[in-house]
Amino acid sequence: MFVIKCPYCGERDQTEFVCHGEAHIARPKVPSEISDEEWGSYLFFRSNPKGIHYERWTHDHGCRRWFNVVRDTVSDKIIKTYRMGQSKPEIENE
Amino acid sequence: MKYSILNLVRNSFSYHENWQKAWSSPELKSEYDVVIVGGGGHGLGTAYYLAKEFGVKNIAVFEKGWIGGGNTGRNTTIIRSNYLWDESAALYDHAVNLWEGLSSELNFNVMFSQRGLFHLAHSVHDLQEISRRGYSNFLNGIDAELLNQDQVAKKIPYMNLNGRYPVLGALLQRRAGTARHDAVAWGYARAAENLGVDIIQNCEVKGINVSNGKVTGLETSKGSVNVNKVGLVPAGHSSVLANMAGFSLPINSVPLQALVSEPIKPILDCVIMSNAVHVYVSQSDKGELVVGAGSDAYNSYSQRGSFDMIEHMMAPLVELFPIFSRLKMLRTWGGIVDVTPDRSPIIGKTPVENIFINCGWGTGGFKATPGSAHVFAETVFKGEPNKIAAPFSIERHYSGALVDEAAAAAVAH
Amino acid sequence: MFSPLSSKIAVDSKAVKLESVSFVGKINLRIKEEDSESRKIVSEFLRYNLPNFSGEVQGNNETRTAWLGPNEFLIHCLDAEKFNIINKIRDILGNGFYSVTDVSDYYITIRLSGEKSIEVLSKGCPLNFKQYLNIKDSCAQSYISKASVFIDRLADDQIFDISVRWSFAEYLWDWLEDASKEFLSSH
Amino acid sequence: MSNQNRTFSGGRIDRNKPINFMFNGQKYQGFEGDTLASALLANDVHLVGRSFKYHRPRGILTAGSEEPNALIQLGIGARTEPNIRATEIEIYEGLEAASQNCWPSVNFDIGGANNILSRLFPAGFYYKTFKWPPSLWLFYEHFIRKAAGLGESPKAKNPDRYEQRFHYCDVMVVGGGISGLSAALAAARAKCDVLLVDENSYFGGYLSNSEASVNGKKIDDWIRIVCEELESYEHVKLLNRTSAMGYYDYNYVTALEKVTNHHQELSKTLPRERYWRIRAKKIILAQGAFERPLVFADNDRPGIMMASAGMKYLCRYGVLPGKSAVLFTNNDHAYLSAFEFVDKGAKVTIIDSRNEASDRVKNRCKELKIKIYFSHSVISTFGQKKINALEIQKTEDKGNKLVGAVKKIDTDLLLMSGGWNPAVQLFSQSRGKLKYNKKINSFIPDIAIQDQRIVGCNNGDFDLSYNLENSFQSGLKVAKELGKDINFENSNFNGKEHIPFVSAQVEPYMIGKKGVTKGSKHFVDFQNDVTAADIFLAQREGYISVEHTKRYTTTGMGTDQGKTSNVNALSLMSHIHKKPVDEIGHTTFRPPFSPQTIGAIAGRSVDSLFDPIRKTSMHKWHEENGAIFEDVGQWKRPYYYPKKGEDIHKAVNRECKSVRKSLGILDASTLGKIDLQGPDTAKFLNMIYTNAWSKLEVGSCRYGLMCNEHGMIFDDGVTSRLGENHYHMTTTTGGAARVMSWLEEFLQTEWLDMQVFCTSVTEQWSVLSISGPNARNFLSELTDIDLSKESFPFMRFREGKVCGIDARVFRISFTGELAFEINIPARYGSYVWNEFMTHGKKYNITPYGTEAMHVLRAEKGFIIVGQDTDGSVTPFDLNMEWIVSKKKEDFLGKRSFSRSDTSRNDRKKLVGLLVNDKTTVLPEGSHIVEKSKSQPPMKMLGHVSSSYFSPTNGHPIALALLKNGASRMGDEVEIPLMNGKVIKATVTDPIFYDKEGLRNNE
Ligand SMILES: Cc1cc2nc3c(=O)[nH]c(=O)nc-3n(C[C@H](O)[C@H](O)[C@H](O)COP(=O)(O)OP(=O)(O)OC[C@H]3O[C@@H](n4cnc5c(N)ncnc54)[C@H](O)[C@@H]3O)c2cc1C
Ligand SMILES: NC(=O)c1ccc[n+]([C@@H]2O[C@H](COP(=O)([O-])OP(=O)(O)OC[C@H]3O[C@@H](n4cnc5c(N)ncnc54)[C@H](O)[C@@H]3O)[C@@H](O)[C@H]2O)c1
Ligand SMILES: Cc1cc2nc3c(=O)[nH]c(=O)nc-3n(C[C@H](O)[C@H](O)[C@H](O)COP(=O)(O)O)c2cc1C
Ligand SMILES: [Zn+2]
Repeated sequence: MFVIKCPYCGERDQTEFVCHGEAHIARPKVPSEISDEEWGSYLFFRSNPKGIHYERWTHDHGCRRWFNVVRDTVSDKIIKTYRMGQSKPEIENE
Repeated sequence: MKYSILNLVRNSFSYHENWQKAWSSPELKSEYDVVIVGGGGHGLGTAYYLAKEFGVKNIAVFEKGWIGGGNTGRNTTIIRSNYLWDESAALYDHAVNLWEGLSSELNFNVMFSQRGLFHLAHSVHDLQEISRRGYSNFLNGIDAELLNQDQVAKKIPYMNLNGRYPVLGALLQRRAGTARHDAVAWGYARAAENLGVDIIQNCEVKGINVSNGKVTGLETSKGSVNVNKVGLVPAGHSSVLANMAGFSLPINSVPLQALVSEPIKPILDCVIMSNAVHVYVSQSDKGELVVGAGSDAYNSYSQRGSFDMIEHMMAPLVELFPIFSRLKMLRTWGGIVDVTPDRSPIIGKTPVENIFINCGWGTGGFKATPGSAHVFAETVFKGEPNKIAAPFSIERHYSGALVDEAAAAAVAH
Repeated sequence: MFSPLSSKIAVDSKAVKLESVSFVGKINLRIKEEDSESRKIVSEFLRYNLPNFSGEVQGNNETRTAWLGPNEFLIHCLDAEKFNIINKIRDILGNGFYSVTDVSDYYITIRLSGEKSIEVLSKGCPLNFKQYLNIKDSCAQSYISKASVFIDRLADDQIFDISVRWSFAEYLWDWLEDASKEFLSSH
Repeated sequence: MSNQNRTFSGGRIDRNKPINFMFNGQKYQGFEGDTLASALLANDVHLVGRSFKYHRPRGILTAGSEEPNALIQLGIGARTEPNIRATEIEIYEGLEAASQNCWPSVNFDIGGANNILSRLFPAGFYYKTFKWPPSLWLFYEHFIRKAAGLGESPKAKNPDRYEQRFHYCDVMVVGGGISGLSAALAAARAKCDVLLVDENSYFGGYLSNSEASVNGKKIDDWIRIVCEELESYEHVKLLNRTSAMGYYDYNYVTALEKVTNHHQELSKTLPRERYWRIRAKKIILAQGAFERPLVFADNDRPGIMMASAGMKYLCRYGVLPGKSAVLFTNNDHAYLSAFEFVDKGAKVTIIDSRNEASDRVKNRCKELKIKIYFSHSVISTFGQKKINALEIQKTEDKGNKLVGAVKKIDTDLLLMSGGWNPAVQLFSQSRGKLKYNKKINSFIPDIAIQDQRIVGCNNGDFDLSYNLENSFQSGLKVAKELGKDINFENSNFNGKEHIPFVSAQVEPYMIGKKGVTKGSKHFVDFQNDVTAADIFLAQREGYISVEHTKRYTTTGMGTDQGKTSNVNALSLMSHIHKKPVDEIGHTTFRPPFSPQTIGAIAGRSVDSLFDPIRKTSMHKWHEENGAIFEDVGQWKRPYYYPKKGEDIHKAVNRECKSVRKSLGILDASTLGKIDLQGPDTAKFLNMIYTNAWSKLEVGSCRYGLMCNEHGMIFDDGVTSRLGENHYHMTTTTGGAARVMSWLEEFLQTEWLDMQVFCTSVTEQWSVLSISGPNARNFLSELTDIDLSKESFPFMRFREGKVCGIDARVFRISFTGELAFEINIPARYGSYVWNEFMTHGKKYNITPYGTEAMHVLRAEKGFIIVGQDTDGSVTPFDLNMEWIVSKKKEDFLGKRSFSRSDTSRNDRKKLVGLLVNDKTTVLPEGSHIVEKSKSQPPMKMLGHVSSSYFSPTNGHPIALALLKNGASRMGDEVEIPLMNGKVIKATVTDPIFYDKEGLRNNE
């Protein structure tokens, strides 16, 4: 059970949050112009890495904000949290 | 040596000193016709059927740890085939049919115990759901009985029918039940080895060599091998292996946990599943209650989840069975399950020629083990998906032809 | 007027006090984080600065405003004043981007106080009370058992106003009352 | 004779407070301070249970939480509890306990036959047999199951309470032995917030009640003084009877405190146990070590116990469990037990597997006239229900060969010691890595992953002075890391222990008379009856990985989780494979540390607090007026309101008819409501809903469908434009939270520039939906809003007073009748409802529930999301292309409609079904075939999603999703039922009433 640092509220228990899967998957700008494969990739295909993972969480029982988390999926250690709209930090696998 | 009561008695005279290895640990060869990556039930079973039904000779199963140590060794062992959609029903019922003869077929008792499974309905909506599924099972030739509250009460003593969410009825599949999970891996391994399959443990696949869009070899922790065909059956690690071959999957790997209570004398002789109260439970032959928890929403490869998932199981268990409150939780554990968007597996071809994949069984693939292995063996052998497997292609994620068991609200255990 | 706690009997002891707070005006106000102009206008109207960070509560004799999120506030006022304030805010902010919504009935408020109030809360609320809600005029959102809550600490003495959605109020009351049990009996 | 094994003095029991208890139906007496085990031993009861598989007589092996044998059924009736360790339970007046896993009694157990047949039951025997015929497995299994299990589950509801709490601290210390105390003391003096837990009722751990001393002070005095100092700090919390159970990420530890278990009278208000969820900045593990048994032939008889346990019974409880004892050891430290026993008047013989011991112990033995047999091994033991003799023989070749004469020794107690295993369970749970330490022949902590330190025996250190000092220093270091001032005196603790533990010789097993694999039983795991021969067999059969050996033999899988057995099993494997133990590895330690009460984890979330019951403000009225409720998520909604003598059908028919004829009223408060404000709201709605929203005028309402990005319907509802930039959205009851989060997701993550704010207002408003030809007449009498058709047409919204209360009124209809949805601030909801019921009498106002609502809407062919859709249905599947904008370039889900499968034209479509017999109401969920066969399988075309008797039409109606539905209008299809009947029906349009929609436009 993690301690997650909400970028707005500070360190809180994981149970106040909900995880929503991979981050930085932008919705295609003009969906009608892309192929079924590209659309399918956007909808369903995920990087699911063993190691550094960028993901989205919400502080449901708190400020209700969405934000990003960088976490190692092997150690489960949270490396960084940052607000929506901020650019993706480059973090190397250990 | 054949396993039988006679041989057991015979061997007892020699203090069981003459039993042979159930499977051995051969050296890695430099070349195989088919390599199955992943020594879980599905992988070992695939190798077994490839050898037995298709006569493939030079097969190896590569397992990065010990066989059966993945989800095969850590699941709540629920077996059923009462799925909603025709495609799933066909696949899982194929498996149940094979389960029924599996101990004999493998000459290894996998203790498939058809003690019946009850899906509880707690609301009008639940009743509609079990009725829809029950009717679909009925017409697919899968046994299904819709029970009302009184019938449930008679069949399951000690269950609290009038809690916060009263039990209004249940869908019963009598042919459903449980099996001894470890025995499935061991039984397939022993039977496969008897047919000449090399079972290579502590052999992690670390790279996949592809040339001209076609697989040529594998890099493993024990060295390199040349291969003709590869079947990937790595459960929680399916994305990792797909990445090695240069493609990606519609999969997230998440923790799923379970627990056992201390052993007690028989008190619950069927399997109970409840979506609304969020619990599933059965009692093992050894006497523990085997209880399943929910999966975490975050990706992880650590074979452990958040403890609140376990906590969230305990109040529902006590709600449904107030008599279990004083019992003790003995051990909790986790597995990594690879979850697809529609909670149905992926079986079939991949973008790389001669690499085939069987994954995405998520929280519910143990029950499919023999069926999955059987249809996948044919798929690998023929290079084309078997008829039952065909709807479970990767392509469905582009076409939209999902087999959406998740949407239909039947939890997938 | 009816509240889900209408029939509840207050708990009154030195260890734990539990009472239901009658309806007050509650207004949800949303203004973008970077919209300092609108924030200024509203601050001038309220006659104090809008709270700026998590846990902050500002107020005066007329209103009390708590931070709910980087662009979200909860204004408490006299029940009779709520529409005046809502209309006034609409007036001063005009057609811009903000939202102001009456949530006076959406939340029911339970007042918990007494020497053991933090212990009662700690039974079901994951907040670290050494770090959060540790001084008067601070607030936090979290959950208590199975209800999401907004907690406002009114005094250095342990007095907490816990706001919860109407339909969870009865559950939360029953839960708190049950949690208090061990502190009420004499032994 | 009672308490015949009690010494004259000594121990931490209160001899003035006798306590009566029952064991196996017999009355016994113990003293306050006793555990059940010590009290039984005091009364010379050694046989307490039967083993799991062979039903062998078993006694008491240890004196703590690691006990594998002495598991008993505690209490009776609803308070009975299986598998309780007699070594842990403190006795109280009236305690009743019984042996388990035996029938008819522990003394004469029929199951004991298994022992005689045991040759047939080696590890994994069941995999090799019972396979034929397959149909008989359930039969065999029945008997296997009966024989397995240990104690019995209670058969009644648990009457006790369990509490829980969260706790934060700077430093948590697990284990209150001298190491834990010392560490806690340092941290406490440095003003850290400290929590110290120990599973025992007392602090001091292993050394309490021993002859050790610190700085010249008796150890017990030192412990007392330290505890007093710790207790004097407000920032320190000491919890005894509290086991740390799980160690999770980010220093999260769960612990279970026994609050009233040890009392005779259970409190009504105090919980029985309290479950702690602890988050500590720093954790110090000071759990100590468990003594390791020796593996020799028949080492499981009652009367065979760990040397340290024997000593504990003697020193703490004043119980001399045997008068003529033998100590079997491989280390010096265990000699201490022998000295203590002799001191208390027992006769002791020592069998030492080594060829030497230190002069210190040898000299003392000489003084006490204790005979030592060096290089000897116990090769067999005797005694059915308690050990009465044993045989020893000299060994050679590192214990692998027996030489010389066999000597038989009469004895009534065999103490054994194979060395010590640090309690690495929690460390390992916290992802810490272990390494094998050759000095102590056990695993010790190596690399820590979390913010923690390990001190004392837990770390494999056994020197008292070192542990005192090092633990104190660890406490200081931790305090320093937390930024505390540690500028105070060092402890300068100087401890003295009689005979320190240095190291033990390793013998994976002691060779027995018949060797180790041939028939005699060298138990490795006492609880699961795993013998050394089983471990050999597993290796022979290829179950070579530790994990395979564990699962094949079940070693370490009992309720003690291998606390006494694991290391022995591993060194046996190391011996067999001739590989260092490090290379063998170890199995995974998993929570909990000790079995943990399920009820305590459930806490108070049981019974009425299991899950919130969400009620609307009118709930009381419904209750008082006989409503039957339906659970919709957490909400309770009136399902129907039966009048005297009515069943559901009669009531629903009446309710429906009243709506169609005059006036009905529905409590629709549970609908989700979201307030949307901001300049871009229309633009946002255009993306969220499938239809177009740009042209919706202020004061108007519109129905919308929401699809997910897969193009599948996931919610619907009416959204109204309240003002220029202000909208009011409604959602389904079950979908409210999901929709809110869906809206926020896109606003917060995708369209950050879009100027819209969403606020949930579900409970702000009570919603009274009135419906029927008299709705306008009725409402006009209670409102100042002009309700005339012209000024308040269908699909419009108005504000005004209703019954004097500010209200929002929406003219929308789900029944197909003239209808108004009146939104009232929740506090006035029940008031207005009551007013309506009073004023509505002349229109025969009829409250109707969700079932009537469903019938009424089905007559109109309106869908219910979640009933007529299931997450795999598009708007086109419901023939609702009219609601899918063709002009909008993009909206959520649009792109998916053109995928090959989603755009197929033979998809299932919503149709109506009319049964040909005009009477059968099809079961909802039943499936449709073209032509039925005598037997399944049959090819299905779709299913019945909604089905009712329609009171308006006077016959049943149904909605169905049917393959190729649109082209099957008028076709006959069949619905085979489970009872063998086949119902024929005709495919129709799904609208059964007022097709033109005139009535709601009235
Ligand atoms: C807690 C829990 C409860 C469950 N309950 C149920 C249930 O009740 N009923 C049910 O039907 N299903 C259940 N499941 C799901 C079920 O366990 C799985 O779907 C099923 O066991 C998958 O079998 P498998 O053989 O494909 O995978 P596994 O048994 O996981 O085998 C995959 C193997 O691949 C190996 N591998 C991975 N990467 C590599 C590599 N690079 N090189 C070599 N080898 C590799 C792994 O080590 C592993 O042994 C549950 C799962 C869990 C975790
Ligand atoms: N010579 C020996 O063989 C030997 C063996 C053991 C101890 N000792 C002596 O004891 C001294 C100190 O011992 P120590 O303090 O390191 O260990 P200890 O065994 O005295 O204390 C550890 C305490 O932790 C408790 N504990 C263990 N797991 C727990 C859990 N999960 N939750 C709550 N409590 C738990 C135990 O019940 C015990 O009371 C040593 O320095 C040594 O002198 C010697
Ligand atoms: C159906 C089932 C029953 C189990 N029963 C027990 C048991 O009785 N005792 C035990 O210690 N573990 C039991 N386990 C758990 C295993 O010990 C182990 O935790 C699990 O296989 C996962 O492996 P790991 O914990 O080594 O990672 C059981 C597991 C399963 C799947
Ligand atoms: Zn936050």
